[in-house]
Amino acid sequence: MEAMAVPFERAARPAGRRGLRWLKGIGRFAREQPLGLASALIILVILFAGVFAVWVAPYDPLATDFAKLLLPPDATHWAGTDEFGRDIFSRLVYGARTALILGICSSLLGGIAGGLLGVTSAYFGGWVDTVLQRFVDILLSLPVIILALIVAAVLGRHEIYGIDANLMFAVAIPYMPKAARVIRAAALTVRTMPYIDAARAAGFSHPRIVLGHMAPNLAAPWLVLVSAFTAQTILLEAALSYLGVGVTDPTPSWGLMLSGVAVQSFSQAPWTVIFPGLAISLTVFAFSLLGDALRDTLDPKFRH
Amino acid sequence: NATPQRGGNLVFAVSLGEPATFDCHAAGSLNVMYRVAPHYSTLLQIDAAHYPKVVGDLAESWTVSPDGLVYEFKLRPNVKFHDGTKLTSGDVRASFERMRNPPQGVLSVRKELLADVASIETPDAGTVVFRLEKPNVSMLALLAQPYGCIYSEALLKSDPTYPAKKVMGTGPFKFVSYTPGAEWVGERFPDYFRPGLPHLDGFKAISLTPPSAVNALAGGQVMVDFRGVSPLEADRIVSTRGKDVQIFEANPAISTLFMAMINTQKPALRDPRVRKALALALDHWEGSKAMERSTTLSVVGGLARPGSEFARSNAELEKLPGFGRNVDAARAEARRLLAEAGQANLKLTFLNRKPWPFLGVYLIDQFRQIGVTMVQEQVEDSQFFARRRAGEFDLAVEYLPDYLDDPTAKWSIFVSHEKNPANIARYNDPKVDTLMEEQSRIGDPAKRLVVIRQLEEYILTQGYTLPLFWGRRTTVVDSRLQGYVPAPTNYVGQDLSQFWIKR
Amino acid sequence: MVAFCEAMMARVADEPSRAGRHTPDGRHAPFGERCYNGPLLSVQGLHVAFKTARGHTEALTDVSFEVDRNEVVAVVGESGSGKSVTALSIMGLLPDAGHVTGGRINFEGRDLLTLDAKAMREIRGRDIAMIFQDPMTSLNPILTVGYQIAESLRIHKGMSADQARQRAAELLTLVGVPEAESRLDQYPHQFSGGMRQRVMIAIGLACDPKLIIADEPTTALDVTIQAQILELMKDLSVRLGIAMVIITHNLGVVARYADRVVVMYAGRVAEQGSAEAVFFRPRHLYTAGLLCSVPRLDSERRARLEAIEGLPPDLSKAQEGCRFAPRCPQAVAACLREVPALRPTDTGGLSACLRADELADGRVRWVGNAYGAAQPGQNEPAAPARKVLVRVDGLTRHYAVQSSWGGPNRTVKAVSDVSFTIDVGETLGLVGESGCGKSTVGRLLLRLEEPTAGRIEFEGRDVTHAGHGELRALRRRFQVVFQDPYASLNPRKSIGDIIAEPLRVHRITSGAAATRERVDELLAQVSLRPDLHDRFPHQISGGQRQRVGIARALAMEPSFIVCDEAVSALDVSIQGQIVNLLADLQEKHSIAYLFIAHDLAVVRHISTRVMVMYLGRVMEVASRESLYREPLHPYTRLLLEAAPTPDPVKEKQREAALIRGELPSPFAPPSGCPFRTRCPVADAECSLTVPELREVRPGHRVACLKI
Amino acid sequence: MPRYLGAKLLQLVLTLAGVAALIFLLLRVLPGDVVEAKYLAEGGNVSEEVLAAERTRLGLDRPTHEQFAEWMGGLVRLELGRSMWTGRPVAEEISSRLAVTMEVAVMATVIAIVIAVPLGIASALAHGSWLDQAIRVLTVAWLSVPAFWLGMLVLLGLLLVFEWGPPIEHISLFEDPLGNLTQLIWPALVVGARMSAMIARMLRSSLLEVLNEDYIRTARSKGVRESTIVARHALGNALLPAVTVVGMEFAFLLGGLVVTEQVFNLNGIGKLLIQAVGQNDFTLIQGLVMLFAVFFVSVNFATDLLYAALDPRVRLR
Ligand SMILES: Nc1ncnc2c1ncn2[C@@H]1O[C@H](COP(=O)(O)OP(=O)(O)OP(=O)(O)O)[C@@H](O)[C@H]1O
Ligand SMILES: Nc1ncnc2c1ncn2[C@@H]1O[C@H](COP(=O)(O)OP(=O)(O)OP(=O)(O)O)[C@@H](O)[C@H]1O
Ligand SMILES: [Mg+2]
Ligand SMILES: [Mg+2]
Repeated sequence: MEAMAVPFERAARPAGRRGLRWLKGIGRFAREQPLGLASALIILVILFAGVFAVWVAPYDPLATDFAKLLLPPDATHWAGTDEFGRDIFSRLVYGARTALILGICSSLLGGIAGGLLGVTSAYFGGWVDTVLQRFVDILLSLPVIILALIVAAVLGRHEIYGIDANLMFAVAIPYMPKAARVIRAAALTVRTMPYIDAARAAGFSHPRIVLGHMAPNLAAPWLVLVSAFTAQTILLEAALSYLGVGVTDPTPSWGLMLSGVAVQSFSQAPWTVIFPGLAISLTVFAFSLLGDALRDTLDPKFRH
Repeated sequence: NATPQRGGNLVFAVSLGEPATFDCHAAGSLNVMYRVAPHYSTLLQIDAAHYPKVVGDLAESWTVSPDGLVYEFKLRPNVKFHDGTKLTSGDVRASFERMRNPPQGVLSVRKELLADVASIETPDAGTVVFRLEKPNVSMLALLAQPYGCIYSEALLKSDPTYPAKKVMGTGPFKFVSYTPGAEWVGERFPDYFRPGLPHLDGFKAISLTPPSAVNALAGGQVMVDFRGVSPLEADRIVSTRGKDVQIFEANPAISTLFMAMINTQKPALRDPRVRKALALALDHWEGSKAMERSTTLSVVGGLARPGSEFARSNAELEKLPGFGRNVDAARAEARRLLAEAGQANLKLTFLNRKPWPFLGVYLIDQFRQIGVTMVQEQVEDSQFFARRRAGEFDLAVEYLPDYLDDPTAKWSIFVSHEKNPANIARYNDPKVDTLMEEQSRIGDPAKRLVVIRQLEEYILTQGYTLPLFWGRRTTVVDSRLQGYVPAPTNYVGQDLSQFWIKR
Repeated sequence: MVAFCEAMMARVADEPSRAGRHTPDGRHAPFGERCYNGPLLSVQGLHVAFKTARGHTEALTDVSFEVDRNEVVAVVGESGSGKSVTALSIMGLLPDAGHVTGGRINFEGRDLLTLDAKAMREIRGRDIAMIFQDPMTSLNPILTVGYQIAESLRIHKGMSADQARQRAAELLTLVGVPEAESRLDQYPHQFSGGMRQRVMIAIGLACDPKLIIADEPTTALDVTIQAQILELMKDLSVRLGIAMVIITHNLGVVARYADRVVVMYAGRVAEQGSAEAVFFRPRHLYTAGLLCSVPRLDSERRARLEAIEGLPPDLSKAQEGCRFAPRCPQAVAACLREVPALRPTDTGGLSACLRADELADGRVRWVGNAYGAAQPGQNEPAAPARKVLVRVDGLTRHYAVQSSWGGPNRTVKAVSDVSFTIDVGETLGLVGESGCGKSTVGRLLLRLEEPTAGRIEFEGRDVTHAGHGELRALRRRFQVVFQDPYASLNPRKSIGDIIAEPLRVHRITSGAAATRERVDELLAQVSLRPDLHDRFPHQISGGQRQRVGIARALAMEPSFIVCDEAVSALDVSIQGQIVNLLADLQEKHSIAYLFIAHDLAVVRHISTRVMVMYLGRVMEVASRESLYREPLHPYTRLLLEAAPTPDPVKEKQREAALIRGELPSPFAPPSGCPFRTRCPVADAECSLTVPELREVRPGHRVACLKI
Repeated sequence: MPRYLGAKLLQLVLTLAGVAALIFLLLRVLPGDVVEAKYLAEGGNVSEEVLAAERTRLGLDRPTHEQFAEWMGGLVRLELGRSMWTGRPVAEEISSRLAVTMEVAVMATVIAIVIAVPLGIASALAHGSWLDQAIRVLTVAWLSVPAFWLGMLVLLGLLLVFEWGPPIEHISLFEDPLGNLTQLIWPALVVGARMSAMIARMLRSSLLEVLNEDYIRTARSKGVRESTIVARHALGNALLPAVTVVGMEFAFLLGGLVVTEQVFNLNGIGKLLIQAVGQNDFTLIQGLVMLFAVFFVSVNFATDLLYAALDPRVRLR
């Protein structure tokens, strides 16, 4: 149904510059996907908070104040204080940074590695495909959390700029096979498209075809995938932190804020538990909705 | 206090994980002791109510020769094993021999404690004689170690590893069943040698995660978790159970010290000025307030347990680096020392185990205030110990849990690294070694105390370690449960024979 | 589960306008008028609009026509002209985005647009049945064929399961499915495409409907199967007295089967009338142009195809004047101003052309395309420079196909022992039914596939196993143009990039400016304006895309181009433009083509020699004249006869020459001659030996034992 | 068919062998082992020789390839070895805990299906309406809540509001089904609700896709009632991909319960894994990972078979 509407209607329109096209695309997205727009805005706000945490957060997230332990929310501490007298709101703001850096980096890492694996697998086929697929099978036969848990536990901690690089790997590795699966399936379709044959017939090199011709056409499923991964990572990080293999205190992390002492102080200090939980839920919610909206916009046929 | 009533089952939580073995000789872990202790007797024991007084368990009476080399114990008559056989001195000797010189395939993790024993003799079925090579002021306490379970000689003969798999002793309770991850069940041993004991019909130790143990206490599903809870958790339990629970506090501290050991092999930390600066950064007194609410570690003290015979008064303590009340001055001094040492921008890591993230939080916060940045690395146990031993850290957590306050065993980790690889600060300091040796040989407690104080002060001024906090034990006990004594260690009084349930 | 669905649906069903039928007056037609004498179906002033992301699209504007009892009416028109929307509006099955915004659809006197959902359901399937284009997707894959046929019987006739089953078997037999009884329990995937379409027809016939609407019922099928299906439908409609609306864009089909023709253009009816009238005396310039641009088998081959230049209008924009005017070579000022109404013509039909009268008088007629009318025979290959460019020997390609569930791995012999040559500057046409291996031959030549056996020579050099470097050099010499104009251009690259990339990669031009210049030159060569440079493929039309594809191929200055169904997906009017372009380029650059197609007429138009394939083997190769005038192989003959020509008189007199049966499975091709199972002259001998390709006449080679 | 099964099984075995190798190597990447965790954790002062002796006893001092060969050899004989922590056979450690996990997994799946199917159908049929939007947003929202947080809130809620907590001692399903239910229904609800959101979303999108298929139009053109169209024509086709999702989710659940078991203190294999990881009990971790992998591939295999049974297009020959 979509196919028939396309050809002539757009033919008459002047192309416009690239930037303009983007703007128009965003405008269209906003009109067609109000929920997507809302979620994008939420993400922007969180992103803003994370990036400019230094200015947004009223307090230093690490600063303890032993005179102000477990204070309920008030005008000075909007979300109360925790068991060390640290300002919870500030920790939430900085926690956004942790969540987003970890979420985005590990999703990108897993998405890129898996995507390359998938597209290579699909493009070359044959034994390359067989070997890579078996490898993917192996990784895929373990639940994400199990794999992440074991990898995180095995690798231990290695912080770079306040972000645990090993944790990033631990989360990215389980995503790799998933991305490889989805991208391979999509790439198999793209692979049979005549324009790929045309590129081969034009004598282009394999890397040029894979990266220059196939990859851009896989951007839609890939973006959707990565936004879903980002949502999942935030949940996964929380779960891993809860299990004790995630982020390490005192790095502000939403997941961490939900484990340990906070759990036990629920009835006395519910704010220590409620706010981080809400922060996680809201962010994950926004990323998931955005993923949905992207999928609907970029490629209505792409569902998995 | 009413008269004890017979009957009832004690259901308690064990929130420490699963036992690796059932053998007391091979393990000192509380997760073993809480489950296994009710099934065994020891030769001597430490009276929980009058800690650290040593009383007899299987031994009815004993004499020590004036030169301190011969210890003779008279055993109680009519002690029976759970399999019905009678306990003789042979069983006691076999058990201690097993600890001292474990046969092939048997592990004894504390055989060093009995290093001074030359031989064990059994002149008759009711007498055991320990001959020492040299006198040891702590010998009785060592023989009272709660891990010194007495096993059946006959069974050991057929299988020296039986205690690892099977529970059979002379304790007040007979072993019934163990479901890994779920519960450990014991029942009253009717032929227990103390008449009328135990009061309980049996006990059930339920395996719970720490948060669910608190939930279970709050829900009245367990009567006690001996390990204790934080005051915050106690509040939560009280808020749902009210008068149905009683709170016990072991005062002022239990015999567990948490420290941050400083790796003296790291270039930056080789400089005593830097180490001293780190010590000066700490404000124990304020920190204690934060720890007090939400953790079980909050008592300020030096290397000796506050409240013990070896501890110094607060006034004396305040003279040691890091314990002063004028924190601002101390920190200014710390910054000066750092600058002097050329380490104004010091960056450190703190290697920590899983359960105590707050120690890192505290340390990092304190160091920040003198311009030292630190990150905490919390890793799984095996990595923790491997890295700690390999010296792959700047600061690492060290802890001294024990049933005793006596420094001889407890401070052995401060002996030079080349003598004791367990010294993770990795320094070699003859002065520490000499003082350690010296204090263990002085019979006069007062004189000994002087040396001990000197040793403590020396270690702390050298900045080999930063004592953090001593453990506190807040135990929530169901009001119906009687006979609980909040001893200043987690290890003693765990045979459950004194407990009874009020109906 | 079912109960839940019913509850859910009760809500939906209560809304009377499930299909968006908003009648202007909202009045209900009186129920069941018995003695109704008017036309069976009458569509009056139908307007349909679609809500899309970019506003409203008027898909149908003022569409009116009638269908009488027992009559076969064909609706023809280019893609997007509103044929399917008309059909769906009648059935009340418009998609959610579509709305009838005006008009009436009377069926036996009742206005279908005013009926409620329940009444409409009763009409659907019982009185009006519909057959859809794609038999592969129109049957439910998880329900048995028997169930799907019996379903309407049980709904509308209240039959019991047994009765319905029995009747379903009868129906299957009626539509020519052998062993009907046993096939009732099979699933659609166990049927071939043609058989599925027969099942669809059986479903349509189930309740003896008064009208069948068939939307391109054979477009997805092969010529041979198409003929079978159409014959069947025609036959049944006559025998059972059912009126039919056949929607198609194949004028040959129209000529053969339709009594009356409705020509649509851009959502409006352009012309309607009897088949003879429309074909021989078109009274609309669009119809005239359309008829001219169809390549035909029955008349002299012209050097150039007529083509209607330009593109159909964008229906989401407001339309003024005659919608065809911008493309009409005879448009006058009035045409651009005035919306022409449908008026009666001298031929008894209706036309919406302002110049219909002048057409009738012969004062205006369709005049050729922008290239100017070429003289017949002008560019016949004069004295062919017989220099072999490509030589193929015993080319074979087998595919191992892994069966997903059960069964051993099987081999598809896609191409077996194919040998031919292509001379410099000539066009070899390659025809055959779907799946016979045409594309595979092309791909093997391009070295996009590795041959299982055989040898490919290019300019005298063996390139069968050319290595990486050699292949890279070779790629510049042979190129490809693909069928699907939507899929053959990378949607993420601009037109300029698409053409420039090979230039850059092969360092044909150096520097951005030179490249840009060359790209513009190439665009000009394929008659595209340079301002398309920055557009993306989705922003241009199908025909333009195909030109870009050709420009991309030309960029390498090849001496040989494989055109794999290069015009099959295009509308007739656009098809002519592309074919002409290809011919011009060949003349200018003396490029050789392998022109793959299944439309025999197009192949005849463009090729110097033609090769016919069947099940991976070459059946016949000959020069164009020789092959079309005197086909020797029984398969070629049947193929040529099965293709209907746009001439109602000839077609209606012609005896149907049907190829029996279906294409055998490529997994298990018949022994001996692959065609023997469907061949009218085959005998026992044919099953024993695979016939050699023999030269029967000079330059005319045939693989048949019976010649 | 047998040939296909053979090939498929061979592939499964290969995958499992790969998992075995992967996990074995992974666990030996960094130094440290169970012995240190076992004897040093209580802060004791255990001598090096004691540790060395224990390593020898557990075979940890042998070259890695020998250990690997031994373990793989054991796998071939279907032996998982003994837990390095407790010394009990790994199979025994696992089997005593498997029932709880399986029970929760099955209960959660059933709950998920019961919730998801009507939700998904309603959402698809009311496509574009406020109901659809609400279901869409709700399911996404539901998937965004961390499961352990929800579990925590549920537990604390029960405690604070009803002053009641689920039983902490395991109650056997066979001895006291009701008691068993009161214990396991909470984790099953938390997990099942989450899973239901996943399935509902899947079902919605596949049903929407199916409702756009040509054969649905065919059915409409026959005059079939909308309810019948959904129930007979669309649902069957839409459920096929959902079967795969359910299978996949169920297969992952065995391991996915890790967090939930921790929250609800269930003595299942998830909790066992956390414990094993904390103790570096190599053999136990390996055994558990193999269990997850075997379970996953066999459930997937079963799903494939089920799919084949349901979809006539891939029916077994
Ligand atoms: N679902 C839809 N949404 C929007 N526009 C539509 C939809 N369906 C059809 N149209 C519009 O209606 C017009 C007529 O479409 P229709 O399908 O009737 O063409 P057609 O003549 O059947 O073409 P074809 O030969 O390609 O089948 C087209 O211009 C198309 O843009
Ligand atoms: N990659 C492949 N793997 C397996 N079989 C294939 C493959 N490509 C083609 N085939 C099979 O080879 C046969 C010939 O295919 P080919 O595409 O050459 O046919 P065609 O004549 O071009 O058909 P069409 O007219 O439909 O394009 C078909 O039966 C097809 O199913
Ligand atoms: Mg159509
Ligand atoms: Mg083809």
